[in-house]
Amino acid sequence: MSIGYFPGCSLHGLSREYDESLKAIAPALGLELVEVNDWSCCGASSAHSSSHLLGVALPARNLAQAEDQGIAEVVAPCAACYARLAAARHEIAGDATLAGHINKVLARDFRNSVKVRSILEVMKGALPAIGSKVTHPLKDLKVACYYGCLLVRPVEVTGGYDDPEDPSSMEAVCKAAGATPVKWNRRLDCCGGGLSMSRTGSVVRLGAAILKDAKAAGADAIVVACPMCHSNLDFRQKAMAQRGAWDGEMPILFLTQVVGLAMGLDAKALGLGRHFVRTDSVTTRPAPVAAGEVG
Amino acid sequence: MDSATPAAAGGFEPRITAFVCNWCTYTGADLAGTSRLQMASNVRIIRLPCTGRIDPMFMIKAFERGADGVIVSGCHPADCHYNAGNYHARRRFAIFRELIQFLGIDTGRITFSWVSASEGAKWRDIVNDTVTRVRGLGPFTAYRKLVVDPATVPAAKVTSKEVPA
Amino acid sequence: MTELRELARRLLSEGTVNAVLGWEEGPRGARPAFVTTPDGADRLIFDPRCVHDLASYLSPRRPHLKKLGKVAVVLKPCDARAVAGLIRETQIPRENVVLVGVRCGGVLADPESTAPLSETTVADRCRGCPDREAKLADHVVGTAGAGFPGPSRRAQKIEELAAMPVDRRWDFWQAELSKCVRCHACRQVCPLCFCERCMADKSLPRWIESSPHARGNIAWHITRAMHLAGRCVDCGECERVCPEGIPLGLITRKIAQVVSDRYDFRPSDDPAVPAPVGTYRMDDPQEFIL
Amino acid sequence: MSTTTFIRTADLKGLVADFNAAGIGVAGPARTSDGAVDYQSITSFDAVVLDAQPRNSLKQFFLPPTEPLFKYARQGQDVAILEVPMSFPPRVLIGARPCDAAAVEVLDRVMNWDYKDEPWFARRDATTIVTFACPGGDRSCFCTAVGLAPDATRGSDLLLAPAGDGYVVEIVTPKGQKLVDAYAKRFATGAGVDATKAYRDTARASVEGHVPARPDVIRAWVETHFEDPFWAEISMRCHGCGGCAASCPTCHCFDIVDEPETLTEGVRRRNWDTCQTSLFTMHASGHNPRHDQCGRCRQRVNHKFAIYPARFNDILCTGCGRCARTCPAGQDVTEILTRIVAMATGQGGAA
Amino acid sequence: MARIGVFVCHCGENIGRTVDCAKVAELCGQVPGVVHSVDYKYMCSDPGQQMVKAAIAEKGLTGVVVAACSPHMHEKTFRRATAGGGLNPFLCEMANVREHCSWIHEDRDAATVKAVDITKTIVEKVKRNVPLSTIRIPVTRRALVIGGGIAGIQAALDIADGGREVILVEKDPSIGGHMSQLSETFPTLDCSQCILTPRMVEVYQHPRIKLYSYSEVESVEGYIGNFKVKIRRKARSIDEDKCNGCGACTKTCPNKKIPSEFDCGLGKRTAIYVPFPQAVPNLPTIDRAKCLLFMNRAKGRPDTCKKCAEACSKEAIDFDQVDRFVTEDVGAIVVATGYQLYTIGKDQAKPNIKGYGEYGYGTIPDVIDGLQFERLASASGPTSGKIQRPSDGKEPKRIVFLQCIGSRDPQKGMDYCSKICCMYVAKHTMLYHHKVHDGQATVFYMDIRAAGKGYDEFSRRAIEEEGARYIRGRVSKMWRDGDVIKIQGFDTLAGEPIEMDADMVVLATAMRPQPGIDSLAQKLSVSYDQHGFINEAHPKLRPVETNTAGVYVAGACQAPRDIPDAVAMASATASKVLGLFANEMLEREPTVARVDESSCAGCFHCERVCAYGAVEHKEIKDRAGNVLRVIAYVNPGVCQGCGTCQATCPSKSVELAGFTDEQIWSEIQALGV
Repeated sequence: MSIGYFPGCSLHGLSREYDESLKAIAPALGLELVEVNDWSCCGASSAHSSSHLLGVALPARNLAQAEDQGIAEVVAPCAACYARLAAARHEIAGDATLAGHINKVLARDFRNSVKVRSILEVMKGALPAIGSKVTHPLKDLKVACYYGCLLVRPVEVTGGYDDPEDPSSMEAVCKAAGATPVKWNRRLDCCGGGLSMSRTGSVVRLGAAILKDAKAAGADAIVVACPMCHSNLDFRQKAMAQRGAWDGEMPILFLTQVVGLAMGLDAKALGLGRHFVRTDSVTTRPAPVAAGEVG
Repeated sequence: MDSATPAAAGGFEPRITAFVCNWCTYTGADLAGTSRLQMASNVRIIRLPCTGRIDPMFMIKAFERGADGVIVSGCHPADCHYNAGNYHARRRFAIFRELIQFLGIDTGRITFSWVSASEGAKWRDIVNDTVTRVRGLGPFTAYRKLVVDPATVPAAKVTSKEVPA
Repeated sequence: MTELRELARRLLSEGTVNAVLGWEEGPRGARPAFVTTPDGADRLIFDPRCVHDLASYLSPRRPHLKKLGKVAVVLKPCDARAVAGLIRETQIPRENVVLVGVRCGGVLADPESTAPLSETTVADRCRGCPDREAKLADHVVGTAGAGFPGPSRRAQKIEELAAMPVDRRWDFWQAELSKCVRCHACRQVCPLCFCERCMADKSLPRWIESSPHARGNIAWHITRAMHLAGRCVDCGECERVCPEGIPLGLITRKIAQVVSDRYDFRPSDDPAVPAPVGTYRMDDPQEFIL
Repeated sequence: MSTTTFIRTADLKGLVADFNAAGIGVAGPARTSDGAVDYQSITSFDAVVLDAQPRNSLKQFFLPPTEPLFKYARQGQDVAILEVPMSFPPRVLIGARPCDAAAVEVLDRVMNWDYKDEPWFARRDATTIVTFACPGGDRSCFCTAVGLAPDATRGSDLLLAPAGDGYVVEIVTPKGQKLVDAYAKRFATGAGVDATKAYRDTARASVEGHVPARPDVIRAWVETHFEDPFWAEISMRCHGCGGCAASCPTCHCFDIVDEPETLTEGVRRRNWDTCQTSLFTMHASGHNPRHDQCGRCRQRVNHKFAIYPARFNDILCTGCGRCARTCPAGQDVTEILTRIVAMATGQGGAA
Repeated sequence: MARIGVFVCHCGENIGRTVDCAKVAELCGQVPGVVHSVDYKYMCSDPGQQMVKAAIAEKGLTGVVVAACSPHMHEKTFRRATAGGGLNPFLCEMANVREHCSWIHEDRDAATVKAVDITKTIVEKVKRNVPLSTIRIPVTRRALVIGGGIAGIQAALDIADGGREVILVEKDPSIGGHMSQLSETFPTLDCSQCILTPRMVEVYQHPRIKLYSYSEVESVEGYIGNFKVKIRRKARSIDEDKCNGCGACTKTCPNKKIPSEFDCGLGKRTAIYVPFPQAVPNLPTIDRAKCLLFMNRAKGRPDTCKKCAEACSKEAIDFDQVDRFVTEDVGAIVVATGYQLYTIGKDQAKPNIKGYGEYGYGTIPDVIDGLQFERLASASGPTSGKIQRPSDGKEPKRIVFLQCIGSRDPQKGMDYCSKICCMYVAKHTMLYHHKVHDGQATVFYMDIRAAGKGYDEFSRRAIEEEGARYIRGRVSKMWRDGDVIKIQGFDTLAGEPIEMDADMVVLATAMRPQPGIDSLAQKLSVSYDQHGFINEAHPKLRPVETNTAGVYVAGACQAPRDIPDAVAMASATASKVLGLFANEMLEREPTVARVDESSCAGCFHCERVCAYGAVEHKEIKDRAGNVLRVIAYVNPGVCQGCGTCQATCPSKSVELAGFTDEQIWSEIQALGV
């Protein structure tokens, strides 16, 4: 299946490993990623709080680019990008005046025809493919699936591909990869989002609560699907330790990396070396019994 | 109250026949009266128990009798005094409206509305808006011309019964 | 055809029915046949000239046919929709009639036609008809062609009319309806116009003027269309019999479209499905009501 | 009188133009929007279609489907009758068929029976019927069985039959003569009647034998077989739609209705009616002497072939075959008459 | 020929100011059929009415038109005057030239023209009016009460005490309803069972009350005064006549682990059980879904167990009992089916209700609802009134109450306020503090709605005297952390987020109508709102009537109600029923439809559109008794006169008296030019 790909700035910068790991597993999942031409900022995480029009127009521009390319649906791996693109699509669809205004601003005839998918939604759709491609099931790996705020909410924008209060798709993907999701309480809590730089204190407090709860639930690692969450939980673990809020080392994995590992892909190819918190505990686990291992 | 003011002397004043239910719109029109809401005087109300009682033939007959416009009004959905008369009427009206539109009658000549017993002001607006709209559409001569009153036909000039003249 | 004749012969000789209503070869093409003896079954035919909706003969308002007692009637899928209407509206008890369905892939426009059935000769109403056999029938015989794809010409004509300015549409219909001589053939032949006394014949009060002038004519045709809303089965008989050639199908089809669009209803041969007029949903669309 | 003259096709066109110029209405068989041929108003002879029998007959030109008779007005407890101004402008019917022209004259009998129908005869007087000899009919034609023929002159003022580059014109009535005289420049000497013989013979051959030419036998049988099961048998397929009567050139029944226009005023009109509906004979009491279609089908045959002949010594049928062509259920008058003759002559009975 | 009298009223200046009444009278006098046309200052005054009466006598009027105010104002007055003049009252109609003319126009000429039109319209109508007479229908003076909760009990007792027989139908094995589950009641904290139980016994012993417990209404036919009700008596598997209620059977039943409905799942019961000790009737019932014998039978295995039958000295156990049906004739029906509580679980019957994922969809064991708390607090409850949490039986020291769960929440639940929760939560905090002296009750609330006698005082007492901590705000999230429940919320008064630990959480969940209310409502032809609450006929003026005559509504099936409200409604329905039963015959307006039997084709479109089931099938037979036709017949006792049938009838074979086609046709005709 061919699908439009909107990487967003994080996947070309801070979270290159997310981009690498997604591209690494995409062929196995039958996904052909068609990058949106000349994509630009999606507007997260500040545009919509300064100007509503800008907050809609920026993602709309990217959707318009995709539309011109003949892309029917686009996946935005970053949860913030996803939220902006999907929210813009939702708002324009429900407001003819806004749609007209946006067309004027973009100076083109934008039909708002491009569907926006989250990485979770796409992976959920690819569950059978994942199941069939897993060669190295992550047996005994206990993972805490962390959704954060934007991945499944609000339903009006997401279209309700998962329950906004009790989601299960990430757990399903992890299970398909052979891992064991733990039951824990802070799956949908806020990690501090875009305040990582401006209010580090808040991020430390919120992030530490998440890490602690995951640890208490017995998780070996936390799985995320958002570069923002990743950096707040991974990069900020040191700051948390400095401030005495957290004293462990919890590997934070992208969902794409989890799937990649289960497919037997090389840790390096999946960018696992780029994390601040070492991921050895995950990658160097005793090799599973080679069930249908391909050399 | 622009729409309530009769047009300039000699101007066209539409004749509007209104079919309303007894419990909501008729009472709403009563309320407009007790509230002294001034409105156009072009409308003549015919009281029915329920919109469910309103047969599309009433509207056709009103046009036949020279009405330029028609108002049909009753209880809001869920408010029908008789539970469901307005729901049945709504289907009937929807089909009727599309039918006459298809046959070339401007549906601007018919106002369908729900006016409750407490909506005196809404009734006034419905009346004024309909009068203004129908005034804009002009007299419904197309319908009146369907049958030319023989008595109004001037006596034929040619009375010769022989051919050729 | 043999299958049909054998079945008819059996129904008559076993005494299941007193008559079989079908089609026969008449002086001018196919025509309705009333077979009352087993030997008469050999008169029966079915081919694309059998356009007539025989369901009309089942109306209880035909005392001279009521005398026949229990009958079997041969039905195309469209005719079966009419029978379903008669059952739904308690005009005939289902058990009082034997329904013989004939598989149908479309009929010609005219029972006198000698042209082979083709894309060009098929009756316009058959274009896009999805039904090949009557689900309501007790027996189904024959084989059916594949049918013909829509849209029908009149669907295109309806669209064309809908796109006209309203006063030009008025002119179009006045030109057509002014031809009407109010013979009421459209009513007489309609399987679902079964009233004991038609509203058009009621004189106190007279909602529909009986004179064939334009005013009486439009009142009549509006009434007919309203009464058939959600009930018309598209057997095409009204338009076929009109001695003035008025395109009555445009009106009934337009209403059928409205009913389908607004209430998601298409007449079927299932008598248990309630008609859309006489029922309602609380959330029916009401965009036209202020 | 039966003198002849000749008119070239080009002059025929010119003649219609002359009528137009003189303000004389012209009607003739022409195509309708639905592809059929109807007698209707025309402005050019080019529109005339001669090779198909028109769907309608000529009776509408003399007995319109609806016609106001007078207007009434209530004043207090009284009612005033106001005359309706009627005008009967001159008109020429061109391209009439002999069977349709004859029908008009058949109807003159009943229209001048117990009273003289003024509008009928006013229109008759104002109208000149120019008939074209019939080129021949189909299997439902049987004019020769009712004493007419494809080239019968009955009811026509002029009868034209094709010959060469024009038509031989038979002048049938003084009214016809008057027309020829008034537009003499359009007429010329040309071929005589003999030149049209082959045309006439072909036409005659095409309609003969469809019904035995025994109107007397038919009348006698119908008069004596009121309760015959034959009627029940043939009526089964009848829907009572009245299409036969509407298209029939001789069915002339009408209904009279008062239609109010306002509270106090209204118009009395007469409208076409038909014996094929139950309402036709419905009594105010609710009793209906013709309570089913059996009686109505019988009535139509009875009226045409027994009652009318008894009263006017004329058959109320010109054999045009329209009822058979128009019937949606395939009822066929030729079949009915043929079977009656067969039953009457002992060659068959009710099936 | 009609002889119509027209009486134009000036209404003092009200009409006369803008309408030239004399001119209206003069012009209407010229209308054919009008033989008398006058104007007068006050037609409704005694001299005005005398004018009408006198003219009827002197001019031999056949109809009266009063051009005055709205018929809603004075139609009754003038119809009475017309009757006083010796004419049938229904030959009088009003032309509304005040509300619909003089009061809404200023142009005197235009208003006068319009007044003439209006009056002429009514003149034409009255010409075609016919004398009508009031319809009288017999009344079966017995009532049916559906639901044996406090509302049904009250209604049944009031009607029975009023001297009429009552059939009381309760779907559960015992009457008593939710009130029997409550511990103490606000705002007086009196024991619920102590006040309810005597009333339950009274019902059982009342000579005029016939109780069908464990029964449901199967079908309802008929109309006001003449209902025929079919009742399904579900198989209890007990011979009610033999059983003496000794209880030996329940003691021997081996299946003792069934969650008790009465204790809201907090206690256990046996498969043959009496729901609670004070149950009325005191008869056991076998729960066939849980009884070993019936479970075996369902699997096609031979009967086993039968311990209860062995224990029964009266041989009252009847394993082969089947559902029985009884039919009762009643003249009035009271619907009092009560409520259920909203569950926050994921699966909901209606798509618009979503449940609460943020509260774990009800998976945390120490999160309970208000009724469960009632059972915990009840002396007769599973913990004998000790407050113990379900998970481990510990006494919760920190208890948190959340209000408005499902109520006032259009996103996830219902948009309405459940009315009783504010009060019972205040009561719960008090009960808790009375029982757990070192405990702390915290309440999250949106508003406190304490309108009612003694209610606000009560809730203030809970806060100010009993120490409940009230936080204005919602809880956004709740999870289990070891044996505590973590609560995250927001204090909207302090403007800050709150996190706290609780040992137990009580959700004040919304009140909803009982499941199955829609099918019951359809059987009764009464309407209900989108939530399933039965609609009252008028929210202000007919609060306990429904839109079906003879069917009344009491208690929480109409809207959330507390006990005093439910009891007051029940007594109100009883007074309505007793009022109806005061006469042997019922009088009805004659505005009903009639079928023209000669032209009805029997298509029954009328039946399909009749909201009242007034259309019946009637057979027309010949002298030999053969059915010739089946046609429609409108039962005048049921018809309410909307006329939808008439507009629907294709052949116009049904006529609504007072609004016949001829009348409407003439009115339209009168407006013609």
